[in-house]
Amino acid sequence: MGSVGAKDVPVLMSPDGKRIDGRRADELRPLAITAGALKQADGSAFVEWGANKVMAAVYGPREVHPRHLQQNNKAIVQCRYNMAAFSVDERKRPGLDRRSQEISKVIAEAFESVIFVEEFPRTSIDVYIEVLQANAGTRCAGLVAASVALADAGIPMVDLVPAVAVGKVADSIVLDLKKEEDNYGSADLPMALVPQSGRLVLLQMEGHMTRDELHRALDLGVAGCRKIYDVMRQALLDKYRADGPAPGVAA
Amino acid sequence: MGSVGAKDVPVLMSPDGKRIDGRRADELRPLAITAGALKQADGSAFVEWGANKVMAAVYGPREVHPRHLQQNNKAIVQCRYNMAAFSVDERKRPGLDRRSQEISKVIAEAFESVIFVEEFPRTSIDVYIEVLQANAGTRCAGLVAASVALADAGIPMVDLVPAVAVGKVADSIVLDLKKEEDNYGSADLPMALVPQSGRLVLLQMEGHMTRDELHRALDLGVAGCRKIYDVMRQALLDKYRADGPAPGVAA
Amino acid sequence: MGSVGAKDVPVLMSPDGKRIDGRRADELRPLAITAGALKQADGSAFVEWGANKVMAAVYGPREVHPRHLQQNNKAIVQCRYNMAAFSVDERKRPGLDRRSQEISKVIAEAFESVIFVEEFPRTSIDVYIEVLQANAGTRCAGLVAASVALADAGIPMVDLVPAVAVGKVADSIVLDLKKEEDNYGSADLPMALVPQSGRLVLLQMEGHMTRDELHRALDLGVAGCRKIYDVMRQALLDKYRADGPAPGVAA
Amino acid sequence: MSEEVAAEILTTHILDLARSGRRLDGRGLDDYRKSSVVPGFVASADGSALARIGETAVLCGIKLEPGKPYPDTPNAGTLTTNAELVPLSSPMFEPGPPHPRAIEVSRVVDRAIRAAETIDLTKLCVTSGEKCWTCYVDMHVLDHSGNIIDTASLAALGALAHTTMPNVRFGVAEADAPLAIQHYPVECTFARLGEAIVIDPSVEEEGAANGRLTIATDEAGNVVAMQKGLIGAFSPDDVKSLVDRAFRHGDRQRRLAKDA
Amino acid sequence: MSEEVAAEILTTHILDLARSGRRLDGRGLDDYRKSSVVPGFVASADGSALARIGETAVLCGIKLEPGKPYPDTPNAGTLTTNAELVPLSSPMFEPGPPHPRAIEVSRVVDRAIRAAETIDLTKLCVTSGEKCWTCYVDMHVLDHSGNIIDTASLAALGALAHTTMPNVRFGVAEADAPLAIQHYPVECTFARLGEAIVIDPSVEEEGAANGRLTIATDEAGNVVAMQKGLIGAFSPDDVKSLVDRAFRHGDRQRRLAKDA
Amino acid sequence: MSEEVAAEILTTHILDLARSGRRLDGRGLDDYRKSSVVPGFVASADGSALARIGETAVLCGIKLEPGKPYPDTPNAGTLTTNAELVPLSSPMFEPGPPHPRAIEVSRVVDRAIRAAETIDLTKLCVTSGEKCWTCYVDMHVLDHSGNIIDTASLAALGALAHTTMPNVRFGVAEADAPLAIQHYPVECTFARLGEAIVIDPSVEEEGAANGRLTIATDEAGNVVAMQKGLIGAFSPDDVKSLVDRAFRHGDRQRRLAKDA
Repeated sequence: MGSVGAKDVPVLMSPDGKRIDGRRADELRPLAITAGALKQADGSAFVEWGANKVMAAVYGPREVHPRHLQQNNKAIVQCRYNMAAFSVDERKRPGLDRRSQEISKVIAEAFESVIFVEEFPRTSIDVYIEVLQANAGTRCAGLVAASVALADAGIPMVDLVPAVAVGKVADSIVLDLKKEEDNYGSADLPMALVPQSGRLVLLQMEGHMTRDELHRALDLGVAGCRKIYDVMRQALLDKYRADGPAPGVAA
Repeated sequence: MGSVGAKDVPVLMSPDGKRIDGRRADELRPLAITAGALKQADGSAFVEWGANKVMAAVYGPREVHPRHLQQNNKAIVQCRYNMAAFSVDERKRPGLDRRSQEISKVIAEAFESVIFVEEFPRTSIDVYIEVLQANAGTRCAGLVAASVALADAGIPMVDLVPAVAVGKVADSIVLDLKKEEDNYGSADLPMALVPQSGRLVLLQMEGHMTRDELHRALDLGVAGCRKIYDVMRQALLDKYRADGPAPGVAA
Repeated sequence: MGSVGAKDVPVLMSPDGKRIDGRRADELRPLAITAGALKQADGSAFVEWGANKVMAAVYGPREVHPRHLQQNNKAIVQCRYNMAAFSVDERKRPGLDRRSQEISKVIAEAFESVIFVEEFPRTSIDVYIEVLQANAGTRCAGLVAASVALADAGIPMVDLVPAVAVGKVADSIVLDLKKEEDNYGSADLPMALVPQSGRLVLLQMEGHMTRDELHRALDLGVAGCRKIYDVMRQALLDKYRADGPAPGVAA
Repeated sequence: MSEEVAAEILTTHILDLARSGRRLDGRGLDDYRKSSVVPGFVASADGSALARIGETAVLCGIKLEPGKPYPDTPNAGTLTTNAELVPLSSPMFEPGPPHPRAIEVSRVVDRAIRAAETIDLTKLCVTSGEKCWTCYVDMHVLDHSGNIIDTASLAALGALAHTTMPNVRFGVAEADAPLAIQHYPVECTFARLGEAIVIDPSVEEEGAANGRLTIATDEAGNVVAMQKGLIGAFSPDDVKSLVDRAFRHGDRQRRLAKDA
Repeated sequence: MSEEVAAEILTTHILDLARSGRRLDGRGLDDYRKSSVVPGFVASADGSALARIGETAVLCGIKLEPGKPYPDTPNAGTLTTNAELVPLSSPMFEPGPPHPRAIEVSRVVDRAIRAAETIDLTKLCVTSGEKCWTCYVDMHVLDHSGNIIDTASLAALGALAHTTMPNVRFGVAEADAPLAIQHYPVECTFARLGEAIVIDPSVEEEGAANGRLTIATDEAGNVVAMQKGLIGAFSPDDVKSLVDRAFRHGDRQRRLAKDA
Repeated sequence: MSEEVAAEILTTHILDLARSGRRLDGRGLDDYRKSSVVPGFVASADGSALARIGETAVLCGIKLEPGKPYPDTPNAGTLTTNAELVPLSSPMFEPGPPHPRAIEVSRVVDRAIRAAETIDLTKLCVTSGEKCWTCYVDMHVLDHSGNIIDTASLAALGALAHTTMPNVRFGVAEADAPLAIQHYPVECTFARLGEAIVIDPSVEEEGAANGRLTIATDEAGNVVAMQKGLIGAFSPDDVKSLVDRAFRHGDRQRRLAKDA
């Protein structure tokens, strides 16, 4: 998206419909999820998705800080999406910039849409997402990691929440953008699905899409989310089945 | 005041005693006040005064935030005087600078001197002033707007509080400085009067004035305040009489 | 310590074992302590130590701010070590930098190790240290001042806490570094002693010391602390004996 | 009656009304409130507009100042968008550092302006890699009676469409010139009330809503930005039908900013 | 007895005393406390002074550093005034970002210094539009027993009057030189206690006051700055008579800073 | 059972165990937990390592960027060390500005790196007084199960030892080159539990401790940094014997970072 006045734009789509990394338009990058990756957190997950590495942890339900945010009839969901200083090409100053604050807000709203918050009045469910290595799609990777972490923490929810970005690259609608596609493509549409209801709890978009392109993008994204859902379920199954190797950062 | 080492100083006073915009020494700039200019606020007013445009709103008496400021025997008056980024020549970074914080403090103290705060223990009366377009005298314009907004909100007060700045320009004592007079003049003396008691609840001064000049400046300011007082009363009358056009920003 | 890539390094040790200011290796700089130097504080002390000037004040036991830090079974000790903007060669921006925050933390921990905090549950004992003129060893000077201020405030403690830095300069282990020795020396080891128990409640070190050098440094520092202890006791005696000249900044 | 109980009763009432196709202020589900744009409201800005949608009012001021291009876009000027949800405008807003809500408003408006290529940023480059214009879009919310995003976006578009580049003041050219607008993006916001979805929600409806969706369209038939907000969800079919509604309402709102 | 009740009783007592022309510390209504200025208190500063009024103590340090003139005053150096009301100095002050009270002190002192043209800022210009001295006036409150403004102002004046420009250190000239002082502004603060108005209020009197007025005068017979503070009011006639009192006390205080 | 009571019972139990030379997790008083270093964990950094001590995990990333030398060290590059104790890693950590605890971790690691002359900062100078490399050492705590300082320090050393200078990206030289490491400082932390002193405390032991001491040693037999922390005290004899223990454990930990 940031290509106005830029210097060199790479070829994003080959004549035979292959993308810059050889994928087809509807193909996901490799996705690996480890549930229960941390010891201290109540629930956690580590996601490697393409060249993204994202850790998520969940604490709660627990006391609300700061106190005045407490609600008498339900739990609140607080989210902090943060990027490590070294996760991007140019070192990022520590702390939440405006982009991170916006993403934290929409992710918190997405989860509050599926968690049974009424069961835990006067508490907070805190979702922490740390992006350790970034390569486009980190908000979706963070949401996927956090969703598995919530399940790992035993937080009752309507369903797991898979997420993926769809984009427009050289006039094609493609699934799961990587960095070059995101930088030089002409649209980016991240979404998060509740498979059980078929509804979207996160939806953003920036770029140019006609009515028809948008329809196709939504359909492609929903299909992508259903594939991701299977990986998420399997990660939790693996964890429950084996209670296997001691929890810890996958190395 | 900021003229040390400056480049070009304009002629501020013509030989026949006319000021840079043609006014006499004791003449006010045009002043228009709309009471009840906003829908959400408990009370509000919009002031156009010369080339100043200032909006004020009042909320309260209401719960005190932050809580530890609450007083058991009276309401507290909190004021936030803020300048919009685009209200001045060079864009101002959003947020309160030191000048705005000082002005907020003296305006809050001015109002707490006339509001019957004992009637509303453990509450806050919040006064918000937004300077949208600035041309010298914004603290007085803000005070006038806020005073009408307080009355519009039905807050019991000793009296309305008119305010105006007196200055010294080319050795003359003049009423109601405009920007060039403020920048290149040699004294600025803003004041706010309680007409009922004849006492000043705001008084600041910077520049050079002899004892005698100061006496004349005080008298000129008090007379100016009394004229402004009439415009303020009329604005409230207009509002009460007609409950007329739906409240909203005067456009 | 900050000498990597520096321009001119002074001679720190003469052939006959004299230091840059003529002191022997185990000699302290002149130290003068005034207990009760301030009127408003519950306890206070002013320390002139070499070219350091440091003021300390103690308030409490009193209510805890912010409230959520309160502990039900003991007092908390809060410390704020701050340097005045003009206390160093290049003007320091007001406010606590990271170094000041670290020093505040280790000093608070040092005092909480000797104060009978269990006697004052749900309160705070607040220790403020203002460095007015700095010339190496300010954390030790601040600790000494604050310790006398705590005694002046009548806070029950195991003992007074003398403190001093030992360093390594031109391969010698020396007591009580001054600025040039600190800047161009090869090790700095500040410590604070509880004379009654013979234990250290503050200990930091940076530089290069062999096992043997470190042993000598610890012994030299403990001996130095015992000398400083005598000056501290005398300052309090002087205060109690005379209740003499009205409290106030030594001028 | 406690505040929470009052709010809950109002929510129930609004949802009941929506179920039968009605709204608290008498509008139909697809009725947009009366809107207006007053350009040139602030003389101290290089461009400005006061936009109103119903009783919601946002003042936007544009400032152009010399700056330096970003290293990765040496031939483009820069754009900085900021929204101030000042406590004057609503009992819900508190003084302090920018709330995530304010950040969201500014970022959503910023995305629409940027994605629609509203202004040609390369025209704001003065000397490649050295000097460019920085265009500040400052939105000041004055009265928050619901749907800030659309109102702020309308104010921003109205202000940009009436901006003069201060070439003379900064010695960039011999005469000032209007800032050229390439495209006119318009945001259109919807709120879900139960199974009904209303356009241009009032502040009371936002409080009762289970989901908000903003769709920005341009005059050429593109969707240029979207943002789902609040707790709640939309099906892909919901989104598709709302896109059609956003296109239908876009032209009217666009004209307000353009022809003001 | 609660803190509030104790404070109320003290206020009543102070007002009763004032009604009969007396004060808590035995002074008459127009008695200024004993004041002193110790210049050169801090060797690390380019100029410094410790001022005391009664038991109130403020230490001011001056630092001169190379800087850049403001674009609109290319031939003048710059002046930055800051007051730190550190929690060491009073149980009323808390750690944290500058409180409006601290900002007020620094701005009131700054206004007097600037308006009186205490130093000739054009003399702090090194190269027009390029290089100048920035003069930092940092006031550190050590003991707040009332009337910080006058004490801080006295410390600042004393420090400025004993400042050496560090020309050599920064390679500006071959020798250091004293900073030249043109005028000597002195702040004089009054507090209203009922209908009585006392000079140089103690901290207890400030707590009981209904209105505070500070008047800064120079040695040539000008009022150069004023600031009304606290909740309360003064009539124009009050102000006129306080101006006369401020002039009467100014010379003595001025001499403390000048001749220290 | 309240949290405080539970904590007190745990503390009593830990101290009881320590008295008889035992620990909660079965270790002996001088047993260090199993440690590991995975270099190159993050491809976006110029160097990185994930260090684990028991279940404590810290990820460190190194970034090298062009900067300007400090005026007083014109021939040296600069080093900036930062530790983020993100709330993901422990229920004890809260969002917000850096806590003194995080500042202490970064400063203690920084001191060891600097004092040991781990890297030769003069090699990071590109043009004297003009241009140098800034080396950012960012430590991100992922799982806090005790002894963050040692783990963070191990991650930092492992990352520095596997760092490539991005000469090509910034046009400094024709080829990238490994960052040269001169010395390998290792931190070793102890906790006092009553009169026993254990190495490498777990998070539960840190909660029960009366005093913590960190000693950093290099491979040449020097102590390069120390830090006493927490409430508690150590005798000089304690310190001397802990220095010996730190040397004994240093080489093993050093090899982890070096040979990873």
